[in-house]
Amino acid sequence: MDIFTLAEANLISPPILFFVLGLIAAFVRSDLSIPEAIAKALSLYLVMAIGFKGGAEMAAGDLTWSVGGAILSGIVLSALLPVLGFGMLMLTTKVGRIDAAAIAAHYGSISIVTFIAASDAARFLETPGEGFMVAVAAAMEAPAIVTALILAGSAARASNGGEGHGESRLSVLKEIAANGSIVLLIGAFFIGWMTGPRGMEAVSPFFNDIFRGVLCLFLLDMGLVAGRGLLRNWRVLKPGVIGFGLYMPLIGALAGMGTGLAVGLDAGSLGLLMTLAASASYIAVPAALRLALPEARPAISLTLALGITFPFNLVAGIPLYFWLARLVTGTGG
Amino acid sequence: MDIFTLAEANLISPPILFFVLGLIAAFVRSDLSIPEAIAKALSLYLVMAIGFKGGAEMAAGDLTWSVGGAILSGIVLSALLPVLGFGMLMLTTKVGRIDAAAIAAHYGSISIVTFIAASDAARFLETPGEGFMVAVAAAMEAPAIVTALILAGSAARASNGGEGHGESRLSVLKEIAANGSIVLLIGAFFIGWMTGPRGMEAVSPFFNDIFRGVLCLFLLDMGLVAGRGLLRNWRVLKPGVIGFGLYMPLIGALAGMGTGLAVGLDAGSLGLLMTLAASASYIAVPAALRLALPEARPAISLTLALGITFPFNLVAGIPLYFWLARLVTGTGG
Amino acid sequence: MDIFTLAEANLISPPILFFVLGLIAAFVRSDLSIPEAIAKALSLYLVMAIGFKGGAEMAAGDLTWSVGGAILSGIVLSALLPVLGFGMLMLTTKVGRIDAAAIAAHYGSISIVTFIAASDAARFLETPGEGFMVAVAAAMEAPAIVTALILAGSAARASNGGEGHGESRLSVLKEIAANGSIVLLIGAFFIGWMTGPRGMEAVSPFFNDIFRGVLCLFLLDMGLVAGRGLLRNWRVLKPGVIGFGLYMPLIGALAGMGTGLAVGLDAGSLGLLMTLAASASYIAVPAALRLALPEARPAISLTLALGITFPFNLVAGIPLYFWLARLVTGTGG
Amino acid sequence: MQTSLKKRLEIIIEMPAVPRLEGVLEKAGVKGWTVLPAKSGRGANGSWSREGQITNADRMMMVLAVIDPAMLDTVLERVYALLERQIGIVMVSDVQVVRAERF
Amino acid sequence: MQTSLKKRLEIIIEMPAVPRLEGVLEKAGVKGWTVLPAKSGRGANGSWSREGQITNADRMMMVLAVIDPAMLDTVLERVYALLERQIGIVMVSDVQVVRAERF
Amino acid sequence: MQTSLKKRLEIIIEMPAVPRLEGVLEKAGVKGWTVLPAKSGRGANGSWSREGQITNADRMMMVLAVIDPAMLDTVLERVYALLERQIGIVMVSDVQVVRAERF
Ligand SMILES: Nc1ncnc2c1ncn2[C@@H]1O[C@H](COP(=O)(O)O)[C@@H](O)[C@H]1O
Ligand SMILES: Nc1ncnc2c1ncn2[C@@H]1O[C@H](COP(=O)(O)O)[C@@H](O)[C@H]1O
Ligand SMILES: Nc1ncnc2c1ncn2[C@@H]1O[C@H](COP(=O)(O)O)[C@@H](O)[C@H]1O
Ligand code: NA
Ligand code: NA
Ligand code: NA
Repeated sequence: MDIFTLAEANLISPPILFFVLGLIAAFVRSDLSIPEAIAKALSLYLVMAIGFKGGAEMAAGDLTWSVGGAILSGIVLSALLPVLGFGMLMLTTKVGRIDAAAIAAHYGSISIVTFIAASDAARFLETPGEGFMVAVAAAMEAPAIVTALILAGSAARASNGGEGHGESRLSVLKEIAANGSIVLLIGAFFIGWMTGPRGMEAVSPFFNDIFRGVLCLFLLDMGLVAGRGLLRNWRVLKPGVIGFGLYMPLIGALAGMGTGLAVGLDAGSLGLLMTLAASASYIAVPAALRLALPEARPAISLTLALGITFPFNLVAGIPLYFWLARLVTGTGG
Repeated sequence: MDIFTLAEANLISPPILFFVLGLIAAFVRSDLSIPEAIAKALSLYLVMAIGFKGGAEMAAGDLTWSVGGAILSGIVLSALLPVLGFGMLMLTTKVGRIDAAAIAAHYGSISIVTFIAASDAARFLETPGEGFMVAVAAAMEAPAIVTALILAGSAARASNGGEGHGESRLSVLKEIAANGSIVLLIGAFFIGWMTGPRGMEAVSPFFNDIFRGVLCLFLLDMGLVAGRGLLRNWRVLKPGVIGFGLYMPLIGALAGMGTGLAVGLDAGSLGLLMTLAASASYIAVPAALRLALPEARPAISLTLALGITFPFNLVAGIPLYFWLARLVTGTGG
Repeated sequence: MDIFTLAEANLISPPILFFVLGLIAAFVRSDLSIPEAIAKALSLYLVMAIGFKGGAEMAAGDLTWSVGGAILSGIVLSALLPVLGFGMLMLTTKVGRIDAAAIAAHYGSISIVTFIAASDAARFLETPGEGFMVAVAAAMEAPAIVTALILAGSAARASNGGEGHGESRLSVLKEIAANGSIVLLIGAFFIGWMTGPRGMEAVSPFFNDIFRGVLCLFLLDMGLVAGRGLLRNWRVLKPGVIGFGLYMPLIGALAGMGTGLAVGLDAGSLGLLMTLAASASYIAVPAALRLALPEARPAISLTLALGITFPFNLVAGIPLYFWLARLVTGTGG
Repeated sequence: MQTSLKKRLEIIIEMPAVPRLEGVLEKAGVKGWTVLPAKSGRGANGSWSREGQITNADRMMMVLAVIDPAMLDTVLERVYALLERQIGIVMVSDVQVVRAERF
Repeated sequence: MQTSLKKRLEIIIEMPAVPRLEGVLEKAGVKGWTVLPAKSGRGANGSWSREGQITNADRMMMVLAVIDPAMLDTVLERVYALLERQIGIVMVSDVQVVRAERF
Repeated sequence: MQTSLKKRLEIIIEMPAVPRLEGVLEKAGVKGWTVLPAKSGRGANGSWSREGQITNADRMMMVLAVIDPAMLDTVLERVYALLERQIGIVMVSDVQVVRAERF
């Protein structure tokens, strides 16, 4: 499959088209909107389903050393990518030290929604990836934040002090680890693993059959939210920052490709790791940073991650990463 | 199939019975209730599913001139029915000019929920109608409002003036066209059309298999809301107005039958067009009129459309319209 | 099947494991949470599905006298168990008269969620029980409250007096009978009965296929809510009261076994009746008691029913009751 | 702009008792009120939160009514008679409104 | 703690008109506001409730804006010009705030 | 009816910081508070809305606490120390309550 076939198959799939519909609806100022409770429930469902399926696949397959390698490579990526991102931002934009660290944290961490969309696309493109990639995704959420707090440096430390509301790095890590979507992802993964194929059979209509349809509804919502976020806050994004939101995913994906090849991932898993590295968090990290780094302006990082990088990855990045992953692993043309 | 068989098949179907259960629960003052966020999500799902299915059917069939004819006849119906409705109200009730125009707007426009229920019933009755009827439904939402604003006449124009909050007719039309349910209906229709049978296959468990079950839950909610609306506001409905809520659908259905026959619709599509013409809006039009015609009292038109006409169409109207449609098109016995 | 096989089959099923995940997430202070609107919708769906399925099974089977016997035995259990519970509480704990009556009302009535989980487990354990057990569940909701009001005695009556806000016992009964979950359960039961197998076929993907998956999500929520309730209010539960929350279900189950055997229930139905008798209400009764017995402190009874008895029944009680039910009815090994 | 002094009555009360409170307000002649949802809270009866809850027993609502000062005493007494037995609090403060005749 | 007197403007208004109200506030120079959802209510136009509703026509929202007393008259006049035609009420009361320069 | 003067403290604060604020209130000896959800808003940091959102980072909540006037200064200082670093505003106004001993 060449890259155009891949891109087309990705683009004219219902989930992506519903995302585009959401963007359009936002831009024509339609009042179409998904209630907050529903959006949250859809994301819980998707996280639960993806975790459970990953676990059930683990139970069906063999447990090999490559799992550990993949998880380790994810942690390294998450911990080191923020350094790169922070450097780029300080060099190429006028964003302040603290905001640069905050943005870098988002890009080192991962977007679980992008991962879910990539998993679906991977299945569609017939290179599904291994079940353990769910564990890799979970492992990549937190390390980036620690790095970012170190990068934020003295400014943050000073303000973390006084008045007794300061957060130690450990407590921030704890908070991230107890973040709802991570707990659910890991928990569902273990449940899928424990109950295996028999458990899966019992809940397959809910977790498998309707999955892609629910994803359509959810991506419609993400399109609406991304589009409205852009309309509302595009003024906070200077061109240099927008540029960062477009090339940083590519840098991340390439770094992911390198580490993924090093630990010997198959094409599907490699595509997923590249997507994870390329994606920017907008559930767990933004909330955690409001406590750990309250001086950072949330409008910049949220708008960038959700309004620029997420659509880019969804529409162009994912087919590109999977095409590259197939190419470098020598998977069928 | 004679009309009694049709009526019975409609009446003892789960969706209709859950609607009746909702009415009963409201009347016995049960505290049964569906959260607002859920009700909205259910309606979004149904609109999305019906649009997508219509589009996918379009992709499967041939594009003929009759599509254009059907859409045109829908626009004409929506634009002219309010004149008839307005005249009836001014002649037979004591409702004021502005309220009469507002009510007429509801009846010229369409109820997408009634359309969804009719589509389901049509499938049940084995005369499903064409996919393009979704486009007809979308086209019929707005024209009625323009007519109604003209009918409301000088009174409305005066109040639309001063203070700079006035709405030109064009901006009202824009607002209606950007109404969430219409954007979603049209968008899902095009997505279904673009992705065709292959796209449908991927999301069929979500958009097809569970559709009728979700409809049950939604109609339960509509029964509750219709029943409670009646209990709360029946005092604003004088007998003449209630009468209008019962015969206006029949007038609309007959007008729909005439235009539908003229453009050569099949039995199923004709039944759907009659239902559209017979139905009264209670999502898009009420909200738009609060801005375009704020002097109209919303309690009257909302209670009438949702408390009288919607139950009437659902329980008695739909089987009647489809029986008539089969009769006049000479469809099997 | 010996009790350990049963217990294991119950324990490593996805629904129970998701409940445990919810408990763990609450205890590690994760911010995982299901929006209120979603939790309510999930419970409505489950009640609707269980009622509908029960009714459809009734339509498929024969109507025998044992239905009446089962319903009667349920009413008797609900009316008399509170006397036992009240006595135990007055003897073994320091809880006041009014609080004891309130707690006893919860335990005489039933938890529809426990019933749903037990129905699912029963299917899993291949002793599904009869459709009419849904009617028994509905019949057992209210009687316990009347008994509890009598037990609360003069204290309650005095406060029910003055100021004209007093509630007669009849009006309390009416309120319970119009409680949303009961109306929905009974209504869906009759709809299932009326539409029978044909109706079921039309909505089976929604009411049957995805049922267990939805149950997983719902039990995750119940785990979260039960865990957080415990964390928040464990101080109000003295050891004697906690003990009551653990042995009262066993007493109830044994009483249920006796009456169930007397009216000749099969193993599955007997297991369900025992579960009903063992369960403690936390939807209908708590809300009704805030009006009928406002002096009772809701924190005690709610925390006990949801934080102690519900998890106990779910994890240990249900397999135990079904094992006993199979044993005493002499159902296969 | 011409404004006039009214009383703003705010009652935070457990949800099952809201219909009863509305009955009390109606009988006392209050012409309008608005019910606002609350999400969580803490008080003498412990803390509560709506997250994931399916029972209505364990939640508070805020009922806001703007009333004429002349009615305050009657309304307050009747509301308090109900509140005495239910969980909740009452607050009264001053507000200025336009269109005074509507309250 | 140093506090300063501001005016608390509360507007209960039907939802379809909220964007228009926000436009009015913005043009009048109001720097910030918060919109709170309401759940049900009663007034001269009858009673309403959000339970199960799918239309936005039939609901009220509460818009809360803390503004400088010097702006009150202008803001109130413009808001009232809008409110005159829509369903809703306006209340004004006194509040003390810290960080006075922000309002 | 016998009422007594209390202070009504209203804090509009970003959601991730609410638990921290509750900790501050508790340590300062505040006996009760209620958290009300907000739906959208506008301020110096731009505008926000909850429609369709899945992150809690981008939303405000309103925390309402009725406290004794004697506590006001201490509470206000501690709340302000937190608010200084988080997004949000604080308002104080007068209210009359019945059952004064409960606040
Ligand atoms: N001082 C207060 N300020 C604001 N809300 C309060 C206050 N006291 C109690 N509440 C609310 O009323 C509920 C019940 O109060 P209580 O009966 O004291 O437990 C609490 O959970 C809060 O939601
Ligand atoms: N006096 C009042 N106090 C509080 N809310 C009110 C009052 N009057 C009206 N409202 C609210 O405003 C809505 C519309 O009022 P009305 O136009 O009088 O029907 C009502 O449904 C209430 O939600
Ligand atoms: N003057 C105000 N009146 C009411 N709410 C405000 C005001 N200023 C700010 N807010 C709320 O506080 C949030 C954050 O304010 P800011 O930090 O100024 O962006 C806003 O989005 C509003 O929800
Ligand atoms: Na990343
Ligand atoms: Na019509
Ligand atoms: Na029981």
